[in-house]
Amino acid sequence: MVAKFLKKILLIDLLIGLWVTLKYTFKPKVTFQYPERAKPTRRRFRGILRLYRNEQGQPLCIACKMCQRACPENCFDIEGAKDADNKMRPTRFNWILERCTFCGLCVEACPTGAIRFSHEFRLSTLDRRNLSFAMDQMYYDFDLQEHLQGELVNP
Amino acid sequence: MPEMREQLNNFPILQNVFDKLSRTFPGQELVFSFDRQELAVRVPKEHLLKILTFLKDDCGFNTLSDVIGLDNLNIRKEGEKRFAILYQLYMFPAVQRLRVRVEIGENEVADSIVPLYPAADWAEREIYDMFGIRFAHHPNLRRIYMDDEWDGFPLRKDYPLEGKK
Amino acid sequence: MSSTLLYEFIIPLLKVAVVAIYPMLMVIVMIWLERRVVAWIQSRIGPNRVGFQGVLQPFADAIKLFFKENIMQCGADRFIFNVAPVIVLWSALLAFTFVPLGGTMQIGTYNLNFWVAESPVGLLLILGISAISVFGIIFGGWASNSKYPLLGGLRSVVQILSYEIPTGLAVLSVVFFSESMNMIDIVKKQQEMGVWFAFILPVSLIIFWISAVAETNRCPFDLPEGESELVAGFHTEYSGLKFGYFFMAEYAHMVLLSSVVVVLFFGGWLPPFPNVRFLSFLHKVPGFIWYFVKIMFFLYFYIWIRGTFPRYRFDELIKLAWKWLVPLSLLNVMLIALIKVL
Amino acid sequence: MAFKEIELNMGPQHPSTHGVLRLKLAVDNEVVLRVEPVVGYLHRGIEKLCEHHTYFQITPYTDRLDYFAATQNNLAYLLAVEKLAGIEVPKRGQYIRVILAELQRLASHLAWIGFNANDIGAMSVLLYGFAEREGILEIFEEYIGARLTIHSLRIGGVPHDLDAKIISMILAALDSIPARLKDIEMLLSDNRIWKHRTQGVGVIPADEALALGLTGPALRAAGVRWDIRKNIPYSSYEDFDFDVPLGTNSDVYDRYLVRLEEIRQSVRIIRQAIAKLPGGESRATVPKILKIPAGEVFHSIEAPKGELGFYIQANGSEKPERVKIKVPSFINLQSLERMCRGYLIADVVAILGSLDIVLGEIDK
Repeated sequence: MVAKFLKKILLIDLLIGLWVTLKYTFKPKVTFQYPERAKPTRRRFRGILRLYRNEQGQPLCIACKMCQRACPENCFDIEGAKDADNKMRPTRFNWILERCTFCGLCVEACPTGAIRFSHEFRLSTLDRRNLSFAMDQMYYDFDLQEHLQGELVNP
Repeated sequence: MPEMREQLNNFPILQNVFDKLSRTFPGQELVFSFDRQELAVRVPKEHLLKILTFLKDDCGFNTLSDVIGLDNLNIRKEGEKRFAILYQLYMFPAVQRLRVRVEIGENEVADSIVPLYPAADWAEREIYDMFGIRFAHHPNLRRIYMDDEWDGFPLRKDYPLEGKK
Repeated sequence: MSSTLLYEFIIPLLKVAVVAIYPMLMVIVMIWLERRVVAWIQSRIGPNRVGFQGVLQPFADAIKLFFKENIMQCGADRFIFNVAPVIVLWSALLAFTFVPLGGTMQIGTYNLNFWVAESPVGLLLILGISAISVFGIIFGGWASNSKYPLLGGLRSVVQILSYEIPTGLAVLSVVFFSESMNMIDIVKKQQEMGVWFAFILPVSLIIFWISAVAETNRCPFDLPEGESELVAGFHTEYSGLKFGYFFMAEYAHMVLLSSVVVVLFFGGWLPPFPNVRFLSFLHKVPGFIWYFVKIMFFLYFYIWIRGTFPRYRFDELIKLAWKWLVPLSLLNVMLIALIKVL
Repeated sequence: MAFKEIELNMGPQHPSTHGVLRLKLAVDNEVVLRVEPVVGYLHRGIEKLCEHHTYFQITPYTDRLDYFAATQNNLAYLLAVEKLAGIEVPKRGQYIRVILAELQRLASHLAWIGFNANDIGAMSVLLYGFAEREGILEIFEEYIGARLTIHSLRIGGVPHDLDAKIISMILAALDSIPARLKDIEMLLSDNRIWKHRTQGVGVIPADEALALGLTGPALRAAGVRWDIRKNIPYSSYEDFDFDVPLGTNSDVYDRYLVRLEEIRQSVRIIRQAIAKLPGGESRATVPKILKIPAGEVFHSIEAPKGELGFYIQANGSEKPERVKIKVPSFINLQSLERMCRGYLIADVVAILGSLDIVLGEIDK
């Protein structure tokens, strides 16, 4: 009982609190300077969706519209046709980034692995029209930052 | 109904509830169904409060998990009423569940069970807001999500997905 | 003629200028210190972009506040709304005239003493003037014509009044020993007695420090501007430079009360062990440096407390004042009186 | 002088209402007479959307309910769908689901400690809680690629298997939690100001809590031993032994202690699950087009905030006829009115924080 009274008088619990915060003052900091040092994205990071090509540079996409059916927000608008050596190729592949929730259902539905997540997460832009992509803008080698922030980067 | 008893054999408490209900309410047409280990009973609208009080006091269903509103416009059979309200009851500490179902017509008034289970207050307001089913002597029946002057009841089947233009 | 003109007119004018600018400088240092220290406590880096290690951050804030549009609530009482921040800041700055920033320094023939005014009741004047800021807070709260500031204003009135009494009693116990209310005599007395009052009167130091934290509405007593309850308390409706005034006034009050604690209990400009022979080389360091070091410790302690403790509830706050601090300080004064008599 | 009530609006944009909630307080000079929460600012109509999407497409929507515990919402929905469709999830899949769900509970409780302490004034605890939660979000980013609304479970099991790297990350995160909890406890648990602010505040007796339908830590703080992981075990929770922390006098302080203890129990569960991780498949084979014959099911789990239940009515097509979500924060917020009567404004903030409500969940 006396110990409790002494503890109350000598403000022990407050001092313990101060000791904890003093300890944290000298601990290494958790935050870091973002633009100079970005956090590395992990292997399965879900950045913006990109279309991929096989080794011969042929687009992997066969316009089967499985991704269009799987997408809950119907961001896709795909049209396909048989090309020269009668393989199905997409003639139109519109995709709206604005609606995409990065849920990954399209990536799972795609039979040929044509559409996959990239590691690009800097997707801000000044004009909403930049957020809907045509087919040629969907490929992974497309200069995304130029498209999204063109006038900012080099006016 | 006897084959219903066999189904409940390995659920003694539910079997006991089934017997009590059939004994005390012989006349009313209580339709039992037991599927996926969940006992559900369909109850006529007039006897709802009586049955629920009986379930709460005598059978020990002391908590109400949820009140669920349904609009069976597309899947109702001939002559059936349009709406249905389900009361998901829960027995603590015996850990048993029971679902009581009531059929409500187009513009009939259901009676509120807030005096019995205070937990139903907001749930009933939500059903009124989403389906338009009015509840008799509910403490303050107002819309809970939508704006008070909102016209139409969003969760009805005939309410378009993108909303009325 | 020119020497009297120099000594009687120009130097006091310079001193007044220095004492006017000194709180402003300290406010700037405080803004930077507060944001960095709380950040370090919370294991984050804190502002370090503007200028080297964020040193220009306070100026950035000041400029931002300057260009912010200051909105006035419709129906707000125009005159009182504008006067309130001025009262709060003015009361803090005026009280600095009686605070001795350092000892006397011998320059050529003239001994320059580091304070503006020396009055036999300096201590009383400081406490009185700094209490005027309560008016500013109530005016600010009342004139904003909205509920949250009103509640914030009411809370701060009760808080500051009920913590004025323990402050007064703690000061009284110090005056018993220093036999004078003159701030300079108090320090001289400590020099003469060779020991700081903090070691003689630890209880009144604790009481004074707790009331000092409560008087400046700092955590854990920051109910008048409790962010999570009253949005921002009495200065919710203020924006732009008027909010800047409140912001600066709070820091000026903190510096003021820290300097009072330093003068009363830790010997304003005395080196740590004034009469010990072999430590006399400490006298080489001018008084102002010692004063500044001690103040920085107390200002750091203010921020350290802010990063650690939760906020008191209103009735607990009042119970603490009336059930604990006032009786304790009364007992303390009686004890000190007994010791003095024997 | 005629007594005049002040009507104070706390919200919809207020620093401590955890999202878009408006509390209409009838106040008599700081003493709260009536509290009337107004909700609906974040209503996205998830139940209506569910009726127009297939069973696969609904899972990402459930992430957005309680966005601090996305995996738990997925788990509740998926267990209901699997019970309806009669899909049997392989043992390894169930264990991985338990690990992910308990990690999500840790993240949710650590975030909660930060918010509640920050509402009551202890700002630093917010940062310590979030720094600890960062380790768990890293695990989710490594496992599935996202941090908050992660969509980490699928019908029939889990999309990826746990490999050694993820398991080592999990064990590392679990090792650092007890030390951090000890710091937070040193800062808060026996701090007199924290005790003054939380003990005896927002008291609700056990029988009234049951009548109001309270669930989760708020109910367990009243001493009612109801944890669905123990009462109706799901997804092989019966294989793990953990105890259910109970409070005695059901105030804000007890809810704080119960959640602290729950964090320690979750750490225990995850360690056992990793130790006993069985081999085999982690996801059942599910047809691409899933049509569920007519029927209805109600299944609930123990989410961090309380009992989260899904009622699904199937009509034989690949889209559900009706999905009703029984949300714990909806019921907990409803009981705020009963808990706040007679307390001060500062207590309303503390009580609201102790109920750990999330507006995404309430407004659906």
